[in-house]
Amino acid sequence: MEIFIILIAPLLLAAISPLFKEERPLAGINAMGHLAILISSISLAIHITGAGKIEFFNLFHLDSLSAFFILVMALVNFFSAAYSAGYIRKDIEEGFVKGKKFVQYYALFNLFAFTMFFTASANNMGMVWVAVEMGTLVSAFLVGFYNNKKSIEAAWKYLIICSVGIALALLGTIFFYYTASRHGGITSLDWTGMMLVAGNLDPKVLKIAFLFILVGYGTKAGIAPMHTWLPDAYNQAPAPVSALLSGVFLKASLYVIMRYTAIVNKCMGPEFTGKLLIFFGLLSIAIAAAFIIAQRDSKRLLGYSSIEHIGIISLGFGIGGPIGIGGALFHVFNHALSKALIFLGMGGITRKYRTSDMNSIHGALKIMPFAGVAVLIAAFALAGSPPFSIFTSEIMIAIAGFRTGHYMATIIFLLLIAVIFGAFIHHISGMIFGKGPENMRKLGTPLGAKIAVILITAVILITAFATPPFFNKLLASSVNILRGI
Amino acid sequence: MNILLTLLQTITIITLSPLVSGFIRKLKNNFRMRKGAGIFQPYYNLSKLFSKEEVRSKNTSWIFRSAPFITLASSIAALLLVPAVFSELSLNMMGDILMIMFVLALGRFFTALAGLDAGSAFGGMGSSREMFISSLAEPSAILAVFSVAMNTGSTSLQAIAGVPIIYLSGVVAGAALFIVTLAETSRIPVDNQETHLELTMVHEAMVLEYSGRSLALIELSSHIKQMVFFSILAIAVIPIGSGNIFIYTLKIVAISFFVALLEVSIAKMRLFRVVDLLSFSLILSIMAVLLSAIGI
Amino acid sequence: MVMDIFLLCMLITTFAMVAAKRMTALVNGFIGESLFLFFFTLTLGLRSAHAELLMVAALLFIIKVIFIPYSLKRISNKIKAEEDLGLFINPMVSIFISGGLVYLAYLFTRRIISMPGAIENAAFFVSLAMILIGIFIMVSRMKALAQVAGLLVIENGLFLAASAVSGGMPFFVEIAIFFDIFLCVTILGIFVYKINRLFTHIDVDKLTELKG
Amino acid sequence: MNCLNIDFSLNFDPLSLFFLAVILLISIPSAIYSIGYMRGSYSPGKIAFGWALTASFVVSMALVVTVKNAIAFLIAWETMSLTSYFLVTFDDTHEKSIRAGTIYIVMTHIGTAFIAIGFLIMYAYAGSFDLVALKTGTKAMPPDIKNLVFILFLTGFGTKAGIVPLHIWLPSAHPQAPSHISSIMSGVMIKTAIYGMLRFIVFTLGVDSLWWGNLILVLAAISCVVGVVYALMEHDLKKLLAYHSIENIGIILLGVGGAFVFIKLNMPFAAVLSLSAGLYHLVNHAIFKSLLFLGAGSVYKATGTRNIEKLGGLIKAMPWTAASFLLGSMAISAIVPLNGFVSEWLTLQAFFAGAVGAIGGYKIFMAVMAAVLALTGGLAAACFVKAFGITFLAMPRSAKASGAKESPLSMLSALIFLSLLTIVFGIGAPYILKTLAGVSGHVTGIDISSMHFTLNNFVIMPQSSGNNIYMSPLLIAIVLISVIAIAYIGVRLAFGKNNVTTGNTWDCGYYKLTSRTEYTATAFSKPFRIVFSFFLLPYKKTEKIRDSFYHVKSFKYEVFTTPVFKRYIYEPLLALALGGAARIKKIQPGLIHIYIAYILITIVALIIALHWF
Repeated sequence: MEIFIILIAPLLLAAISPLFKEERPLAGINAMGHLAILISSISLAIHITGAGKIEFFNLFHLDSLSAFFILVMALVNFFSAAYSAGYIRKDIEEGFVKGKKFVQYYALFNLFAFTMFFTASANNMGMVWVAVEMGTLVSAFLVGFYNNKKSIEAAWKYLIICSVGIALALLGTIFFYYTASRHGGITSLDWTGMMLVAGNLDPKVLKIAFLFILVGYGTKAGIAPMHTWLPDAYNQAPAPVSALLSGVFLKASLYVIMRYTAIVNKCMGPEFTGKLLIFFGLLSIAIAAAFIIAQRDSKRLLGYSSIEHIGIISLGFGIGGPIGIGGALFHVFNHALSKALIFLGMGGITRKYRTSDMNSIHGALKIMPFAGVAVLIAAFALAGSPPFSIFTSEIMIAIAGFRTGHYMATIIFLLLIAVIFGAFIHHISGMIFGKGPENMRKLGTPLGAKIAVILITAVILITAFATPPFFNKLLASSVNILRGI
Repeated sequence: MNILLTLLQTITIITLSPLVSGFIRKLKNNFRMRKGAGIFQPYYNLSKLFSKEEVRSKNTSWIFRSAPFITLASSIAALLLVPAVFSELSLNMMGDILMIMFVLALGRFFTALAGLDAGSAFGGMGSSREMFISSLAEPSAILAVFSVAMNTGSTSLQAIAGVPIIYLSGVVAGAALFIVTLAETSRIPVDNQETHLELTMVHEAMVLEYSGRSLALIELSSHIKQMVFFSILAIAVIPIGSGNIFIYTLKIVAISFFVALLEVSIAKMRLFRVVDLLSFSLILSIMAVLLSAIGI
Repeated sequence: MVMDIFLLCMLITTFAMVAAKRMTALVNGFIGESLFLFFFTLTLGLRSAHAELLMVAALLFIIKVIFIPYSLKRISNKIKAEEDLGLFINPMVSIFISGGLVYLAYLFTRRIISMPGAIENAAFFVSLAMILIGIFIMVSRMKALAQVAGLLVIENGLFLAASAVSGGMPFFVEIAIFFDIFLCVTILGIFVYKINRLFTHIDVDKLTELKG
Repeated sequence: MNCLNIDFSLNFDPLSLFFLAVILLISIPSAIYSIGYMRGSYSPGKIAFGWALTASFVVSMALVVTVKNAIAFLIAWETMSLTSYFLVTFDDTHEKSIRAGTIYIVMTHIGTAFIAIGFLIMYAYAGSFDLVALKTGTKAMPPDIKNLVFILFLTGFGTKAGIVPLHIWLPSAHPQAPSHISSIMSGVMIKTAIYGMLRFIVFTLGVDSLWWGNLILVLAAISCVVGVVYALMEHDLKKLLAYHSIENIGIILLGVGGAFVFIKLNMPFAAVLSLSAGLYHLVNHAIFKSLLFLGAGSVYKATGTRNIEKLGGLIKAMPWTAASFLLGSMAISAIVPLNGFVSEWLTLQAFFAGAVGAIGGYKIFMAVMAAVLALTGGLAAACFVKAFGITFLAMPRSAKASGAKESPLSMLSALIFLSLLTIVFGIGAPYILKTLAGVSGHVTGIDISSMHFTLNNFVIMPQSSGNNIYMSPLLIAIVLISVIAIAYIGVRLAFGKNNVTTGNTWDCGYYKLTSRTEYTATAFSKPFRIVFSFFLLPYKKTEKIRDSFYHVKSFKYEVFTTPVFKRYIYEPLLALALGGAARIKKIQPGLIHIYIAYILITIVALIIALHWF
């Protein structure tokens, strides 16, 4: 059973971390472990498209949707783990990380991975809440890993804002439980159970419950205006952790929102959640647009880009229909990969220049050719330009918008992403092109990073036009799950 | 048969074109109560220039050398397009009244380039002003031509000349074309052929560097070009009596008379007043198009 | 009747926390609030004869009435934080705003939720009020510890809501949530230490290095 | 993707074939040219990268004009923009290239967004992105929606085409690319926008209202004049050419817009003629603009500058380049018997057909459009007298110019090939017109079997009702050449061998005329600057350093024109966007309390507004 590997491997990796004295072997084992997890998750995905679902312990329930999110998480985890190896070593060499602090990093890294995998596979929504909260607590240490003023400030904001959010999410969960037990007649918080009795639930309560869920988990997912912690955390966390936050943490929170949305939609149709999700989606894109235009810090730029993409996903999800939801899910996948790619490049660049201020970074293509190219590709991919896969998912969402009659929302969406494209490319091209600093030495890229960059580029290029059949099936059945079919 | 007549006509007009210039000059002198040179003076000038030695700047290139021939060719080709008295289908097939504008542009283009070729400031200034004036004259010329052509439904000069009706629009267009003619043939108030004063020269400045044979060719093509414009005025604006040599001659004489009268009665304008004159011509031609649209 | 009184007392202690200007007062307010919450849960447990609820009540007493206030006070003493909480909004206005939030909670409860018994309705209303006021405390107080306290008020509210809903959530969920909150407070405490060490103060309103 | 099966199959109808032919006709010589152009200027790796980019650029353009699915079109379209962006920023250490590239990609992307919205609206009616389905599906579209789609397409494609006022990216982006890319961009890429308009507005959507054509005509007229006036003011050779691209797109659109109007006025002959004229000018512009850009590239490569005030006298050092540049200049100035002349004449004829056949105000409108075209032609001729004269004639104005050498064969061969094309497309006009009429008929859906455009295959005869209009570039060329020959031989026979003395340029007795006393491009364009001052808003800076009142030691004179569109449209817009963004940015002041308050406010507001959802 792949799922055991996926759940236990991170715990094991976390448990053995303190045994290591040197960083190098630990990083290697960590990366290998995550590769194993990735392979298992692919196998799980293939398995699930055949089996439909896996349930055990009365606690875990895995269907296509879970498998899909686990796949995305495992992908990002793997790239992040591989990238961490070089990144943390460099930190040790430069004295940012002293002594055995790297053990702490890897242990937290894996604990975080565990909580996220747990989130995607648990059936009980209460336990899901617990897992997300645990993930927040663990990652707070990762955000504050460098232990300097700024990173502690970021970590504090992250912790406090997410705690408020998660409290509201818990209230929403309580509401769900209330109506499930009162009107549905079940005394558990199992998602499957709630889906079964969804028709009997009280719409009035569901509405209010959904509000709290949306605001609560939305805080974690980085939906505006609750996104405020996100750019700070991106800015201060080590680059692999930023990649994890965007590729895993935000997606996990969205996953939870999606699960709840499915229940609400099954009870009272998609209008209510659709309107809310479209509203918050557009708001996120718009706010991200403004901040991207006025941005001066490269890592914060990426943070706002994540907010934008979260907005796009929730917009697609709110628009609904098979194409809309399919597009949103596909976008989850695409964004995770493209974001990972840009972090692979950008992390090295900001470290080389010892600043993330875009006004001080020029000519990265001259100094770090490979990283520069990676950032450039990723930037165009993120900005939604073909032939990269984000274009495909965005156009799917737009098509769905026009199909379901959300004309205004779609038009605003398309114009906003065009504006974001402009600002984003403007910022990135300023960093990548131009003359590099005079006395800076050219820096090569390690082979591992090169392979990762080429791999991701290939994937986002190919998936723009064709996806493997198991992936299609996975996506299609995930869409059906979310539509309650 | 007809083609021979037409060719003969063209050769005749080419031969007589300096005479028209001489005639105008003579008229002007008479108006000014002066004796002036005889009407054959342009011929004397040409023959003198043709046999004189040519002095050429060492800065020049083949553009400078070929420009006189190209200019001459463009003027003659334009003349061939004008069915002054006799008309011939195969020549008519070469092009219409719009074609005349395009063909003349060829000569102008090369003369202007030649003006720049020697590297003197005079030539450059002349080229600049020539292109300036001609480009601003272009819209009113086209509109006037359109107005005339709209009356007959064809831009073919043969067709236009073949409809012996005087339209009011034709007259107004004629006035506009007359102003264009003044501009294109370097007449007062736009330009002054008789002076070599730096501030006022346009055409003359452009060809200042020419001498001898080349200058003769340039002057000859100016005479021919003048005949092209006069003939267009004669046959297109007042399309009566086409095919009749005498009426045609009469019309040319009348136009020459007008030009001479105008030249002695007004002063040359400075360059940026010319714009006003050309705008006036433009307004006239727009009115002409308006009248044509109404059908009068 | 008794339970109504407990609820009322909880609301009053919450208001007392809003009005508090000093750390000690705030923590004492929290102790009061948690104590009444404990009483409330205990009564509920006794009445409905839920063994689980009794256990939860016991946990509540240990963690919220004893452990958390103690550690808060310890942290406060250890880092020698100033007693003053630093108010963005003065107590009078704060109380008015909190009153508004309570009214909102009341309206909301009446319109949306219809519990079987009056007591559950009231509990729900109070819990919502506490959550909103908790957030408000976090917004309006400058010190890091005050924000922790605000968070604790929210969590008390949540707990109340959970117990109002048919006698608490599934037991293991409840335990997990407890554990989580416990962990959360501990970690927040760690970060308060860190802030104090790096910045030599815990005025979170001065942590504005990251913006835009 | 499972829900988005993009159909990448290709479609070769006359319209596609025509554009494909234009693309190949220009791209291949440009590619050959680049062999010589890139050598020595870039490292081998960079050259390989350049080739890869150029190849994908050309392939994406070919896909743009051949795919038969709107989404595939969008993908090809964006790929085309993307590859050309990388080519614009090819000299990636130049601050200018990066800025130009950014403006380009941003504007073109926003344009693409408009196009995408247009497609999506059509999709909402057709239920498919297939071109055939779109054509049938949009028949049911209400007029209002059709108008909206038209505006979207016009804005989207207009941005790519460089219609004023959406043109500002063009003069900065085209010159910054390597010259063979400038040639492809100006020669072909902006034409794909015309393809888009024809394919999606005329062919698919169908011309629905009269005002569409009127709007296009007015915009085209503005583009013509604005483009050429800016070109006159420009002294950067490649930038000057880029402004001429705006002008020529205007001329092409005069033809296309005329076709729009004539279709609605129910004048099929004039419509076909007008569209053919537009297409003819399109291919002509492709030829001579590539030729000119390649020529400018040769000049740049030989001298290292694009500023014509620093050039001069190159005709002696680079005779072949000069000759081909001259042919290009003549072609673009509509000089007989080259190709530019034919298409302008045809456009004038189309307007004449309109002026004769239409009723009422349209007669005058058409005549005025013809006048605008005439003015444009005149100004373009003036501009190219300046461009060619100052660059190639007289004395070199700098050391760079005097040290120039003729380009290698690979570059020359492309230039000569394109020069020949300008002649072939001039002389062979009747054949080409017939072909283009076929394309126009296909696009507009008008049956052209009863229409005649030529006589005996060498005379153009745009005949709708026996009005005897003829034109033959071949005849006029024969006449011109024979007159020159006769004149030359005749003069030689009559007056003997020409007796030539070579001397200095006449200097009025001042003994030393140098290149510093030559007429400059600034001086050349001064009359135009003054006449168009209402639009150009010129201003000057003078700086005198004097010893005493009477003696001025040095005198510096600079003249500028105000970039009106940039200053009064784009800069305010940008300032608005940046200012707005900066203001919005203030909502995140770093204070955690405010952040928590946002959450509180959001949840409270949502609760209050619950009944709205």
